[in-house]
Amino acid sequence: MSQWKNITKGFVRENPVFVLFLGLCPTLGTTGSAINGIGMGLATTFVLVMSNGAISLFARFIPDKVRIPSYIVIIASFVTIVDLLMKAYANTPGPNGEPSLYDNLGLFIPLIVVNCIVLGRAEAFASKNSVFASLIDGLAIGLGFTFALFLLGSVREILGSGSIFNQKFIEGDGMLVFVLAPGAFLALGYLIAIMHIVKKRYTNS
Amino acid sequence: MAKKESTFTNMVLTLFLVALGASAAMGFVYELTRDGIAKAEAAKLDLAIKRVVPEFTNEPGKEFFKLTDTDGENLVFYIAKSDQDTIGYAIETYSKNAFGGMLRLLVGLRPDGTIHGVAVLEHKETPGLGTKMTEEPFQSQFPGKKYPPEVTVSVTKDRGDIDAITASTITSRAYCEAVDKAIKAFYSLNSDKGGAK
Amino acid sequence: MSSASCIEQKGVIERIENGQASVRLAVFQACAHCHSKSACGVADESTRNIEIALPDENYSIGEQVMIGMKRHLGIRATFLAYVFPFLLVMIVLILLTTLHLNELLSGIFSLISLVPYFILLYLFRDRLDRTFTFTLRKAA
Amino acid sequence: MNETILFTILSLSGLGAGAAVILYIVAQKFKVIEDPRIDEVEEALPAANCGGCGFAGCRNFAEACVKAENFDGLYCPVGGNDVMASVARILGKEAVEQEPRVAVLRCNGSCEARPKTNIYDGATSCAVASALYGGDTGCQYGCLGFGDCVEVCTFDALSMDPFTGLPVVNDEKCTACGACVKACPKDLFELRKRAKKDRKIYVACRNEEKGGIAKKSCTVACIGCSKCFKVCPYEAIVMENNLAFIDSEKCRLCRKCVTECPTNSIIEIGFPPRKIQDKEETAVGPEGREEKDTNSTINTKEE
Amino acid sequence: MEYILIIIGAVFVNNILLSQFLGICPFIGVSNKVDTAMGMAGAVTFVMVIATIVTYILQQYVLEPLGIGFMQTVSYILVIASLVQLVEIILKKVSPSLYQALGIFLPLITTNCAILGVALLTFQKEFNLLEGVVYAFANAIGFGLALVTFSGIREQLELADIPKGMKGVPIAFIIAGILAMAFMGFANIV
Amino acid sequence: MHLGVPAKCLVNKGDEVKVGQLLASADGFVSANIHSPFSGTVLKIDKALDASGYKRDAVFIGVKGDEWLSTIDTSTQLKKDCRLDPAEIIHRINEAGIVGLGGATFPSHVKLTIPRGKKAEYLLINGVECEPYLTSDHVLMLEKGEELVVGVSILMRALNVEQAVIGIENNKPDAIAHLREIVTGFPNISVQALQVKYPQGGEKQLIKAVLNREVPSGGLPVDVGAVVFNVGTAVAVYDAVQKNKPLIERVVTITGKSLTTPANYRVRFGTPVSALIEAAGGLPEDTGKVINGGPMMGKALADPGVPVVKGSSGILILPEPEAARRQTEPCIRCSRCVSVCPMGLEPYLLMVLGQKSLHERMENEKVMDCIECGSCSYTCPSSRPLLDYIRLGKAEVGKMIRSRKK
Amino acid sequence: MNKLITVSPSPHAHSGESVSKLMYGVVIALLPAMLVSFWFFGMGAIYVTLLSVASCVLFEFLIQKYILKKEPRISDGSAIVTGVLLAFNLPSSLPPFIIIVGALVAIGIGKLTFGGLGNNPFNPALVGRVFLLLSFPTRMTKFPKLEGFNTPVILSDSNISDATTGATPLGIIKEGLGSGETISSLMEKNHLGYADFFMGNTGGSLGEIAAFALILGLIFMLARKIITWHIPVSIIGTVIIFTGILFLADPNQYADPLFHILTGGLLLGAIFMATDYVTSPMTPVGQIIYGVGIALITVIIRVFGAYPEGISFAILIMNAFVPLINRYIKPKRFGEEVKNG
Ligand SMILES: Cc1cc2nc3c(=O)[nH]c(=O)nc-3n(C[C@H](O)[C@H](O)[C@H](O)COP(=O)(O)O)c2cc1C
Ligand SMILES: Cc1cc2nc3c(=O)[nH]c(=O)nc-3n(C[C@H](O)[C@H](O)[C@H](O)COP(=O)(O)O)c2cc1C
Ligand SMILES: Cc1cc2nc3c(=O)[nH]c(=O)nc-3n(C[C@H](O)[C@H](O)[C@H](O)COP(=O)(O)O)c2cc1C
Ligand SMILES: Cc1cc2nc3c(=O)[nH]c(=O)nc-3n(C[C@H](O)[C@H](O)[C@H](O)CO)c2cc1C
Ligand code: SF4
Ligand code: SF4
Ligand code: SF4
Ligand code: SF4
Ligand code: FES
Repeated sequence: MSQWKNITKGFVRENPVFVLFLGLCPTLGTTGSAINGIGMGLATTFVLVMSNGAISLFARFIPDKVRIPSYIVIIASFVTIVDLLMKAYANTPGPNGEPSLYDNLGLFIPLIVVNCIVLGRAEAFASKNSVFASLIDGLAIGLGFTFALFLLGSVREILGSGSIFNQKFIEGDGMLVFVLAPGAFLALGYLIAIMHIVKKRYTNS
Repeated sequence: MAKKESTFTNMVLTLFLVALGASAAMGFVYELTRDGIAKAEAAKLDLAIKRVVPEFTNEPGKEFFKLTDTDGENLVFYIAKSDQDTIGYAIETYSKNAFGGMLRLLVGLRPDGTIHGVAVLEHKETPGLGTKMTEEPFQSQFPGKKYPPEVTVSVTKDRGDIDAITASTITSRAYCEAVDKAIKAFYSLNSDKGGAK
Repeated sequence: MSSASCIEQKGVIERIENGQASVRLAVFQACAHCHSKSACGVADESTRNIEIALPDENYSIGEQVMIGMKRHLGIRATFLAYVFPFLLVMIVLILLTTLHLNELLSGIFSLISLVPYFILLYLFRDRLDRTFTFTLRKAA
Repeated sequence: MNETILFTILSLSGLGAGAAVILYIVAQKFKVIEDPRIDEVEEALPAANCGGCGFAGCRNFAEACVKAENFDGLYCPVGGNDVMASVARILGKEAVEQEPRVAVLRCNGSCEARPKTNIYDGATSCAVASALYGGDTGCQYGCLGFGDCVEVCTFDALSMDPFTGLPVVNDEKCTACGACVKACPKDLFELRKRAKKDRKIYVACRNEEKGGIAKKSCTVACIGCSKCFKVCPYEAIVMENNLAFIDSEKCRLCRKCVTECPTNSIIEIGFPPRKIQDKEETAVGPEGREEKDTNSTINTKEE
Repeated sequence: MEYILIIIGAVFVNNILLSQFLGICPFIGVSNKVDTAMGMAGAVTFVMVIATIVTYILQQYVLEPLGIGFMQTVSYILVIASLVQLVEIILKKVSPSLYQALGIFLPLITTNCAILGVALLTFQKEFNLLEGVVYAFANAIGFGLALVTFSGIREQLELADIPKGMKGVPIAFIIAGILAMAFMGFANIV
Repeated sequence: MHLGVPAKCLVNKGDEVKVGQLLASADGFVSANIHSPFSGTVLKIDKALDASGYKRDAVFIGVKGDEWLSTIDTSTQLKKDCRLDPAEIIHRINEAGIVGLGGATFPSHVKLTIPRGKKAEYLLINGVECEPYLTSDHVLMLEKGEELVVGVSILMRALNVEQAVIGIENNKPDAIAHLREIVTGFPNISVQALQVKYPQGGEKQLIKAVLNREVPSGGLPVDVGAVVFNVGTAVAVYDAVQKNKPLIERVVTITGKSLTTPANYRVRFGTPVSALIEAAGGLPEDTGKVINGGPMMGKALADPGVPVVKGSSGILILPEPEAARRQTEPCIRCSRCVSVCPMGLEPYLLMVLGQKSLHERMENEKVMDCIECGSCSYTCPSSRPLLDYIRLGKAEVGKMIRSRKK
Repeated sequence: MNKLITVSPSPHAHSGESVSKLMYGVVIALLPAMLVSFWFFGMGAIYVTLLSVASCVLFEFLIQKYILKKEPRISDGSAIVTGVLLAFNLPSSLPPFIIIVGALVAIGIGKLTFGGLGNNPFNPALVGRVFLLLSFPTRMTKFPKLEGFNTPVILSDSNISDATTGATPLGIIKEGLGSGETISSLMEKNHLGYADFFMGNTGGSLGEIAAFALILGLIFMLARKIITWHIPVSIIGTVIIFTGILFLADPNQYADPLFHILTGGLLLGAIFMATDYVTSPMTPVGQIIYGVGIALITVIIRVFGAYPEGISFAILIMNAFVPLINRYIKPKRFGEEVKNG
């Protein structure tokens, strides 16, 4: 029961994007479509879970002063691993030569390193908790992040190209801005505002 | 939880060890994925080549040469062969004048200079607008056309015979420019070699 | 001191040693307002201390104070610490590459050119100490 | 071993060691690291950033708590004793209990009791009006009714009663942060000790005029007659400037003074109705109205 | 001319913040003071340029020859992190008063995506050293430009009555969105 | 009754007083004496409502007859000559309790005592009277032109200046002509016609208009070598120095659209405003506002029973619809207030800063330079109460500055 | 005396100017251009204008009332101005859905997100317009041929065809230069003439076609003292100088200054949109800097960018700089420089 609560916390209560405002660069950069959002989210989740686990395992042995660099090295290794794995296995272009998932996420995979969420959880949670709790925490936050990216990606895809998961459901094109850079900002801005109201309702009741 | 005291030795040592472990892991995964990555890259290229030239039996991804143009950029020629006959060239070409800057195409030419197919390798065009260049009505204008050396591939607005994508003349122009570059390179090469068949 | 053209930061007196106080400033990270500031960032430093002479005796450890500085001094500091060295590196690099030095060397030399710059700053540190002065007052 | 792996390990370890050296030097140079307990304390605080504690924000207060030897003078009025206790737990210090307090409005000059003598037509701000003149009624001490206090209350504990024209404190929401005390240019708010069931007895008037003049401008004004002063068995009432003041620390809520006041300017709230209903004792809200929310507007007119 | 195109491209057309989405955290987080934003811009310029030079050398003369290009991420981040700290130490050593003045004036520079991102982009775009440095510089200018105008707007909005739900981060994004729309006007200018 | 430290009361309940007798003596340098405007018995010393609706100390006198102190020369004959030395003049002015009658009621002897190291070059006499409706200075210039000019020459002597200029707005050609004629006998005094432009009568604006010098921010007129007095003050100086008559009365305009007989009266201080209104035909039915002063700078009175004081230059009765302000709307940043502000301030900004209590920023934005002319509020299309908040801010910033000095 | 008198701080007089008077003044100034658009575009123009104004006012009302939960204040007329100006920036062939989206964006995002009248840093009508331009590039760059009341009213995609659409002069030039022609040959071939630009006999958005009508509006607003000359004059002046230099450098590649001023939305922008109080600087010097900035960006986009027209982007970009301009360009404080020697 309580574990369940821990897992769900990332969705609304401690949603890294909507509530904590962490990892905003990848959030904006990779949400041109729902599927990209999910891809990035899962990649981050993987890094989060793994690094949380590893850090909670080693935290005891790491002196305070090199805490952060050590964490970074650990995180960066997992990022590199994800990067390599995706390059190998998520790199098939679509039938019409559409860019692969790896191509789409591009620059933002290495940038998971500086995604404050990962380091933030390492510092705030993994370094102080048991391995199991840290894994759960990583999963929760990661899924919350994925959820946020998915939500934003869907909104942008629906409004921007009138499709969802590449399935068109309206005639013609959508409002192009939403697939472009400005739309990312606008959509995220309003989503955060809405989520705040939702969260308020949620905590009030 | 008590903090671990930081001394010079334990700091350096820990970081060293962490780096050691991490790098070992990374190296390991790198080795593990090396083949996969190479394969994926090759497959990507292969797939593209397949779409622009007739059925081949060799490995064009490995049979290629480069041609440096006046801008200092490379045009890459992949040679497709069926048995020993050259049945086509897949030419990696580019234009810098697309809406989003760089546009890279793979233009497939049959040995006589007829376009067999064109595929987009890399672009930064606007989704839903410039990206229409990867779709049917526009794409299908190219296969089967043969441009003599003195004719420039261009859109109808520029007195050519390619219908531009609505509201994406810039992309269309860049696309034509890239195709044209490939064809011109092809002819220059062939004339060097003593003319095409 | 008048607040005109002056920036002030809140801090807490941490140590007092013969008329000198060490004041810890409270907010200084790029993510100053961020919720998880303590959990974020690669730099391990989330605070900064200012050494400053106390105007009188009436201060005690743990007291909240305002540290003030003329605004233009902040801009001058930014120039001395970042903008000038940046220009130096840039100029050296451009110079060396136009001389067709190889990239490794020009890169390294341009970085090394910072050394004399900082030595120069070091030599002028008394001047700097006189320029960059702060004021201290009790927090309202 | 594979060459790539070897290079990987060598270079990264080298880098790692290099970074460690730099960081070591950094660590030596900047010996200050923020006490992590500050964050914990901050977490425990209500995050209202209201300044009620006297610090600029919750974090500053948290720092002060961590720094301080003991909690003298450090108190978060919003969080109250509970929060202070948990802060104390984090820091392993002794919590200082403080009586919870609540804001009361020391004016009962509703529109009826205190008729307007002119119409104010400036910026709707008590501060502006007060700087201009004494106010739009005969009483220059009373509430101006433009709601500067409502504006500053971050806890939504204040609202203007459209009928009386006076602000109303919602006891449940008020955290005694004191923002309203600072905001009111007429200095009408007082933070009083919270008693059981939020009962309170206080003089709802600040008019320092002599009796006749005060009474003329406002029917419920304190006229400084000292009757309550004389009747109070606990010496909880002081007379100054023609005005009575009940000290909430000393008052034991015996309600003797309430009946004594000829102008009904002493207000009692939260008590059960009196058994023997005297004609003149009408200070309790009429017909058992919900008293909590209407406390300071309790109607005091004769029936 | 080529350099000018790189600069215009990075500042206006592909602004690092408004169209590349790098460095959003400081953009949102840096206090809403114009002075501070300008200081930040100066500092970021320096750090970006230095970081680009160092990572370029690292890439070209260490990682590539050793064939361990995949170590890019890890090594860049470590190098950049140490670099930022190193600059701080040097400054403090050189002139404590200067260092303190900066402390009052500027928020700390954290190694954010922008710096790492620019280093990675420099590599991806296959620039040579000078081009890379110019590119980094231009990105820093673009970052500074967006940051400063933005802080100006925020300073002004501080005095306005923003609807409650929009205050803070949401409004920041809306402004960024409109600014990004406006910057789309520069499309294809180079 | 005047700006500065309140005076100390000298009389007690039951005392008999005569017109011109000292009631309260100046307490400190920036302060002035108060003399009895009436003769009679002191009834009580108590608090009375003043124009601001707050209570101040006041002396209540039961009026009996009109018995003047014998030292006062009550004749109407013009006494031109004055050979006293400056110190003596200033002493007499101080004794007579003269304060500026231009509105600020600043004790005149203070202004006449030039701080060391500064030199006054010009004496400016403010006959601008730029607020609509008010005509007291105008009337005074026409009726007491000679006394005025003698007063000016006395002030010049006291200040030891060579040049005096009387500034009058173009819309009072008769006053300009009249005074031009009189000053022909005084080589160093000239009359300058000025553009009709509110707030031309502001001290700093007058100096700018006449001398083209700008008093620096936070500075005094002497900083640019000028000293400014109102025409009424100059006449009062004449009375004090030549006739030994203290300041006990002034010319007050009583006017208003619906008033039956608007007029100018010479009024003793302490006379209730309501009595004045009665004399002018009584309070009209449609009265919306009673203003002590002009429409731009005057103070609205909550109660017409308050007395006329040294600073009352006029009583203006505004009819109902004009009295009410329009509803405030959001600032549309039209910049009208900025372009109209004679001090080059940004009222729209100052108002928000004031509302948000950002006093330090207000100080940086030079709120203290505001002369409270009201042009900004007047011109704002959104009818924003700009000056209300600016004034509040000035008070707060003033407090801040004072506490900092300590 | 039973009637209570009023007390308020000074001043007790007011000029009588009001926000709604100013806004309706702008609407009046817009009338000539509106009539010209009706004349040339017929019913299409009328329906775009009406729909735009109606939806702007309606959204303003609904959002204020139900989302912000404030007293709705639509009587001040600012939403009407926004509505008219939004319509003026649209082609008369837009389907209703797009116009409504534009109004929603203009009022919802551009204005009320920031708290409504007076708080928005960006020009609402332009936010709406640029949003539409970026969202529906095809629809927003197709302009109906001028056929007066014979112009078909186009309400859906199906009845728009190339036969019914024309192009703007700027579009024609941009297009033509791209395929290597010269300005003069293009002007000739497409029968472009200055008299037509002046009278409105040319393709474009509703409000931008007739220079004379816009100039009438300018004169009215200057006479009524609704705006000052600084912004329009600095924009137009800078455009003349900048394009003049380019023109002198190569008359075949760069159009002459008069062409730049009369075509596209330059006058509309300079007179009505850059002058929006809320989003322009407070001091004359600041306004001139702002105007120069707008003009430079406009010309750069027109001449070097992908878009034929750039004034909307230019105004929005300079809007972003307004707070900085206001911060650094202060009015001259009285007594700032002590003049006497
Ligand atoms: C958001 C947006 C994205 C655009 N993307 C492209 C693009 O990818 N390719 C392109 O050629 N034009 C693009 N354009 C340019 C316009 O569609 C414009 O009409 C173009 O300059 C030429 O129009 P035409 O093809 O109708 O002549 C874009 C415009 C906008 C507003
Ligand atoms: C605190 C204070 C000190 C002043 N000191 C002098 C002074 O030393 N000399 C002088 O000529 N005027 C002095 N003044 C007078 C002012 O310059 C000015 O004449 C007075 O406030 C009346 O101005 P007004 O009626 O334009 O408002 C002083 C005013 C104040 C408020
Ligand atoms: C906005 C403003 C308008 C003023 N208008 C007049 C005026 O019309 N006539 C006048 O005598 N004083 C006017 N004053 C007062 C003068 O500034 C100045 O105080 C006075 O002339 C000094 O003379 P006094 O000390 O004799 O009063 C005005 C002040 C201000 C701030
Ligand atoms: C001279 C003038 C020009 C205006 N221009 C515009 C405009 O271009 N766009 C717009 O949405 N509103 C305009 N308005 C209306 C109004 O100021 C605008 O909606 C505000 O920006 C809303 O806060 C204008 C108003 C005036 C008085
Ligand atoms: S009523 Fe007053 S004391 Fe209570 S919470 Fe509100 S402002 Fe604070
Ligand atoms: S209590 Fe004070 S602040 Fe509140 S409305 Fe009354 S006068 Fe204003
Ligand atoms: S009242 Fe307004 S216009 Fe007059 S000086 Fe003050 S700010 Fe300027
Ligand atoms: S005159 Fe009024 S609306 Fe115009 S800028 Fe000033 S305060 Fe704002
Ligand atoms: S996620 Fe990019 S700067 Fe923080």
